Amino acid sequence: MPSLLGNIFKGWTDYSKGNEEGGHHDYEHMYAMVIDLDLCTGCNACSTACYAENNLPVVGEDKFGARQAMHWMRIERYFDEPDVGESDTETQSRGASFLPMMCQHCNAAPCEPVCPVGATYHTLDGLNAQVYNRCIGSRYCANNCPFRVRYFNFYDTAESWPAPMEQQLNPDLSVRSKGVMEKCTMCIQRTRTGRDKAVREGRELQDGDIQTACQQTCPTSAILFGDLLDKNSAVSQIWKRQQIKLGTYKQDKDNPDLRGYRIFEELNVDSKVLYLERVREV
Amino acid sequence: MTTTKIDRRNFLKVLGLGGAGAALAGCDMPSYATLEEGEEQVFSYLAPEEYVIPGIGVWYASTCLQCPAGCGVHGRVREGRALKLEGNPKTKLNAGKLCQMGQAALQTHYNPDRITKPRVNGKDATWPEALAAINEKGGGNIVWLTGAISGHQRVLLDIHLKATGGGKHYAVETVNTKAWEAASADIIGDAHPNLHIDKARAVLSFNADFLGTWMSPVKFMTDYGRFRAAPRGVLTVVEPAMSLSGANADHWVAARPGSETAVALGVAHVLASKYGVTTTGLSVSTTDTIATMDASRVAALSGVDGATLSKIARTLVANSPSLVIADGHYDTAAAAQVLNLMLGNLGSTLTPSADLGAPHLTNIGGTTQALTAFAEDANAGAIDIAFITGVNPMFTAPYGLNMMDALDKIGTKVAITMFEDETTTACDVVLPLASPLEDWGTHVPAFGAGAGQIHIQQPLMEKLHADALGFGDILLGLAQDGGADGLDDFEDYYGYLRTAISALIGSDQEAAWNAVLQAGQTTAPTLERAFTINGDVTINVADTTAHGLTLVTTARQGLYDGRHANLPWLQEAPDQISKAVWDSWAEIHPKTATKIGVKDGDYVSIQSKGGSITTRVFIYKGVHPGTIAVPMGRGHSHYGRYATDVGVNPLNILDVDIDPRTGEINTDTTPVKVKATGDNRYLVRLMDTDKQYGRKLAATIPASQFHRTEGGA
Amino acid sequence: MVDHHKKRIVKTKRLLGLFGDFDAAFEVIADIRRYRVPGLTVDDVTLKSPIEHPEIEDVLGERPSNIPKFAFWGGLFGLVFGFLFLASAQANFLAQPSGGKPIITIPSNIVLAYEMMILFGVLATLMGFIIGAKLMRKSEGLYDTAITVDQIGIVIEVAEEQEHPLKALFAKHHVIEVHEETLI
Amino acid sequence: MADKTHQTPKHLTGEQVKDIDENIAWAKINADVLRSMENPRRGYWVAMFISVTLFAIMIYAEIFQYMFGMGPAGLNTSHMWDLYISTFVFWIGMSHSGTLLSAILHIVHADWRKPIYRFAEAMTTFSLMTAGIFPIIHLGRVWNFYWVMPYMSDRGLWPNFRSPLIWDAFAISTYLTSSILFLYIGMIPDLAICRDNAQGWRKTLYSWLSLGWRGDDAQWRSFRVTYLLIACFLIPLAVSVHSIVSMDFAMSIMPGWHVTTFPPYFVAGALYSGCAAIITLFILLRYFFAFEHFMTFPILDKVCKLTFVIAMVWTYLNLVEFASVWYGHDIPSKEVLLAKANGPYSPFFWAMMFFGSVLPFFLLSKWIRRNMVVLFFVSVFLNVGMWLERWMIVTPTLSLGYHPQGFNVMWPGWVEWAIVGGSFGWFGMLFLIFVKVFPSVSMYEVKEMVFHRKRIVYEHVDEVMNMHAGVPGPEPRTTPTPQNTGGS
Repeated sequence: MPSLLGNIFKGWTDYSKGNEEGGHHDYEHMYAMVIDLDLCTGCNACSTACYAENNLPVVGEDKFGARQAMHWMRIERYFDEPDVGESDTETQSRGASFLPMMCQHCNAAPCEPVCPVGATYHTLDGLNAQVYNRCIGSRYCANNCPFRVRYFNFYDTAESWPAPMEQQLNPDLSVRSKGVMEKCTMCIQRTRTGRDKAVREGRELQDGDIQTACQQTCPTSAILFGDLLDKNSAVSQIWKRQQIKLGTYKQDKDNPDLRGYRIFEELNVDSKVLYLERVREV
Repeated sequence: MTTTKIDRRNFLKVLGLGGAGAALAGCDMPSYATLEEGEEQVFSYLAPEEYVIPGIGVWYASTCLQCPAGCGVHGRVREGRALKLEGNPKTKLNAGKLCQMGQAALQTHYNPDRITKPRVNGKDATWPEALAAINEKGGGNIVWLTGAISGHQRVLLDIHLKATGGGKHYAVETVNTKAWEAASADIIGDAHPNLHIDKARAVLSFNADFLGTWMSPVKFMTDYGRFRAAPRGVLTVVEPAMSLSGANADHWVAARPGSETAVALGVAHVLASKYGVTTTGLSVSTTDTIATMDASRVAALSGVDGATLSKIARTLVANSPSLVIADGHYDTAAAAQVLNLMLGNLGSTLTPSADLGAPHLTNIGGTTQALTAFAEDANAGAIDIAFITGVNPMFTAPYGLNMMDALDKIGTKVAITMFEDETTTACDVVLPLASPLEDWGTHVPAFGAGAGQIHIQQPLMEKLHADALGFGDILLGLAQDGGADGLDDFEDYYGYLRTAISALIGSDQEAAWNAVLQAGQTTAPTLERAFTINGDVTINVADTTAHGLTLVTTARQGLYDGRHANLPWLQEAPDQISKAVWDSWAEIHPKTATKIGVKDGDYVSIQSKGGSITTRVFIYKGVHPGTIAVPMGRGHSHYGRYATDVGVNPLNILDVDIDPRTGEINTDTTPVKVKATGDNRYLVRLMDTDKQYGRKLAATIPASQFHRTEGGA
Repeated sequence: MVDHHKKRIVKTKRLLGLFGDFDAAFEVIADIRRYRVPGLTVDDVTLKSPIEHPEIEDVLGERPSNIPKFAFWGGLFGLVFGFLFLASAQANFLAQPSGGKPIITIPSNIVLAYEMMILFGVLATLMGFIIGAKLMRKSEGLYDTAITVDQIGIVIEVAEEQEHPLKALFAKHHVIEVHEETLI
Repeated sequence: MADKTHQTPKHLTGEQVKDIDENIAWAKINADVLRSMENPRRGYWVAMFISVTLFAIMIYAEIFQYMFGMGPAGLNTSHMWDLYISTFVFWIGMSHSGTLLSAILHIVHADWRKPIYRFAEAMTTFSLMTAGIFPIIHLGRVWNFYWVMPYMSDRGLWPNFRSPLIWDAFAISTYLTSSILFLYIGMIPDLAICRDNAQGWRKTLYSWLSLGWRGDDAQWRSFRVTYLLIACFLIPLAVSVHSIVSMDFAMSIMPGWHVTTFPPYFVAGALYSGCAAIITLFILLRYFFAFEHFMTFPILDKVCKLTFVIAMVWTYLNLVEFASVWYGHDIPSKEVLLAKANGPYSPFFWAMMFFGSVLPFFLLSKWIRRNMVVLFFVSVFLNVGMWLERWMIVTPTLSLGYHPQGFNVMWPGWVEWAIVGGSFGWFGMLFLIFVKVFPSVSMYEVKEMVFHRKRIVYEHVDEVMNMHAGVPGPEPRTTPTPQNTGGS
């Protein structure tokens, strides 16, 4: 009982910080991403790599049409460019805008507080994790996600892998069962493997040791993944250069021309994917 | 004839040994099935072979055969199963990167619809029966119908043909770069000049979807990444229907199909007249042609106005060095090379390629000319035995080639294939082919791999289907039985390949061989060469204004020319432009839509002289109003559970309109009648909106701002 | 209330008189208050009625009830226990921290403690009711179903000498029926 | 006086002015109510049949969903919630009137509640039982629903107390317990009546349930206190429950959900639908069990007027919500608001506005209030409106939201419709069984009602009562006439 009360006070003192004060965790890592929209060609390689790496089921035309597809990493395509004015009405003269969209691993994730069973929570890697075994499928998290990047197993997905296709399934992570929420994990199996490898080799984790599947395959290297706590990592360098800070919903940039921005920052979800604006000759 | 007599011995010899090297991938590891059924003695994990650690993935280098580019890959293997492909970071070609087609190679390998047994006249058979069936009718003229092919497979194939009477080898690729090669060869004396997009400050592309399907998309995309870095290059794309490259262009110009030549020459005209760019070496006729292409003429031909032309010209002049690439028509490519000459890009963004010291290994790029030739020869009854592999002429051939009759006239048609497709079903004998992840081979990328690079293909795991044979093994067997000399002491293709490579690298040490396998590549000696400029080139400017609405069949990275339609990942990967999945669509311009009176999701029937297809329209501003663009790839009648009866195939209704200079079949000159059928169904798409509704999602800034912060002009 | 009139006497019988209406019954009680029956005081009277008469208190005098105390302490317990319970659960379930929110979240715990206060308050009240109303226990035999219809019953325990005067008193006020049972 | 009641049955013609005929004999009250538990009209059995059928369909649909997952319900990545949640909110709302009205009216001594509060509270209880099904049914992994309960597990796992869904779990279980107790305690004296008049299994049942109630003065006293206390607990509880339900939405960040005025708005809506439901059931019971003597037009009038008032409150809060969104000028929220009005769901939105805000004015017509058939349908459509309201809260927001890629319109699949329809069957079944087994009119309180209404004041009895024990008082005057027997 004393330990119980002790924990109460501890929980009170140690963990009473909100995300504005950096959250309640003593983070070991703060994995984040940078996506350069000027480099993204919308070729889908990342998306397919994600299917291969994370055992994503293929649902077929009908379920896709019913919006029940399971693409953790999806490439959105827009034809308007509000920021540089409408392109002319005759032709799509400045091409299309592609947007790779996956879980933004928000530090103040709206999905986390609403889960009735705590199946989605923040890991010490700064990742927004989904515990498949704990999930009971209330789907509140997905409703509360402004990015619509949480995918629910509306059906049993076994028929997505007719023999011998099931042999391709990645044994490093599970195939999610019916009634469970799932989403981009920033290839948690790769981050764990990379960390263990570093430990085995008795060295510190280096920037670049860990590559997510999408980052690894992106032909134009538009996707960058790394640890924000590691001041020298390419990712934190770019965050610094772009003057984007965590724990705020209003960035004060002394140079307004910088390309870095976070989607839906104004919602104060504190997402950890930094997008670099697409550039066009106008 | 005796020469065609096939002795089973060699085949039975290699049967099962085909994947000898598969031991490398730990074929001792029992598969799940055997574990459960206990048929096989379970190998103890306590003392595994040193390269197989349970739970730890091992990476093996190999080569991707999903498209002719031939990128190097690393395959992750765990407990004897290939799980994931990644680009081989050691290769100069794709530097660790891979496109979605490469990622999906796993599903080619694990595909549930693979052919597991030989077939004779549609019935399962054993290898001896199948080989006997090939002998049955016999006949003199043996030919090969393949896709692009290179390396030692090509060598063996040539040997086999030579040994069996010197039959023809038709290398067919629907998506090819023949026009560019021909024009380049004629004008700068190098069919495969190295293109340095990363070094260019401005790229102008006519119909060449270098980010999607042209030559070596992954190579070009990696270059594109550097091209976009500060100082940022400017991309201009001129084409009738927006390709992936067009979607990433700073300036996308819609030209009437077939009129890109006019636009190119129009730009040349502006350069000459407005910017006073003079070029020595261009023949008088050429300069005259350019002189005639003033803005008004170009506008009349292509619908591209003078302002656009001068904007393009300005971009090219302001951002030097530039690079102009083109494909589709010889004339367009020629005009593009003329532009390169005028802009002085040779030596900076175009550099001469180096010939492989071993010319017999070089890549035979496929053409559609070969398809036409094959059809003609077959229709003439000149072919007795045709070995068909890696191509699907029944699917890709325009109606005009009467491919069905052509195949009927061939005595014995032997399909060496992994899947049952339209062509396979028309074949008499079907030989099960091992998947690229189970097979050995060497590949010489047609482009971009660097001087003398040879990519090694090695099995990543044991064969899934015991009866499937590697392509090299089959070739070897055929060549041996064809009586070719010097092959008899080779047990199987692995042995042959190892010897050949050892000769190539001048060492037969185990270590050296393993080094090659680990690198996934090796180099052959090369011969340097230089450009030989030939400015005397006649460029015909086609007038396609009379065509009316023209069908353009576009190729997309993904289903490509249809060979990948049976890969669920690629069927479900939304098309880059329309974001549609699992079905075909026809892209038309809003103006055309109102003219025809269709709205989004309406079905239209597209009627050419040779037939009609019915599909849904996708209306957007990314096509020229005179164009109806239907991506190729879908519409298979036999291609497994994922592709059969999904979408429509525009290739069959193309007119056989031959480009006089290259002999290629034009894919953008078929006039069609389009009318609404009245049906409407939701075209399944990733997203129903094209707008961002004021959200800051994919934000765009003007280049000037980019330059302020990150440098560049 | 003070009862210095009370004598030590042996109660031998229990009488139940049924009356047509409250007023008759109240008259009886009034007479008992006037000691029309020696040795009987109003405290010996148990009134059985089909409805709850608002003036029963006045007639029979204050008979205090503990139920409000039950309610109060129950509610208080619910509040305190509820909050401590939630806080300790959260403090010991560190996998839970999420969304940049503190571990022990006051707002949510206030809501939940509020609910638990009401829950325990209600349960305690019920307990108090069962105890206070002497429910769920074997009660004495004298009873008439007419009481649940429309008649008022007066139950009094009497000694022999009181029996007849009481019956007379009942009769005087038009008793409808008299049941009796012997105690010894 | 008795003749009057029996010769001119005003309770049938609708000219009745008094809430209840105070001359009705107490014995008759018992008789009528007890009879209702024996032989209802045929309509009762028809209703029962319909209910059971709907419920059976629901069972089938749920089994189907259990086997094949949530897909057949038509849900998708944008619409993770749909009819299940909106119908859950609807049933929670239904549950409010009963307890809340009963408790409030009890505290303010509005005795016209006495004949009707019993079934109203029953409705509360069963609506809650119905509502409670939905959060469970809509789970992707139904079989793990108990994980939301805060129980000690050897893995040290707890539910996430931050989640409004957990607040729901707490609030609903508390509310269910309390309202069942409220209903039950209020019923104990009646159970004693039943006990005294029943045979066979009913006798056993009622004997157990009545906990040996003897009508002692001590019991009555405790009863009064207890009943009052629980009523006091219930009022804040009822308010908290529905505001917590509204927090399922208000605590989210979704445009159109994240609205500060939701709690009062939901409470008003809850009272609204509850009152409408009371009217519906009032009419049904009055017909099924021939309760014309107790469920009278004047009482119905009062309920109708109350409903109208609450309807106006709801309308006001509804418009206030729109106004706050409009002037708040948050673009996504505004998009949702406009989409409600002219988007794909607009027909339902406008139907909701009509049924919710225009239809109540029909209640102002005395003719309608007197016309059972018309009033029945009016009350039903009021509730249809309230159901639509809940749907229009849940779905339009999800069909838009923040991210354009997620914009899409979705229509519920057959499974959802079957389960929603089945919930009405389940509710009807429980309710009909209840009114058959337990007295749906509070006999003892009707007696109290008539007793108080015709109380004859005996001034000198008061004197007597005011004396202290033992102090001699005046002689009693001559005996009064017995009154409980209704003069007969």
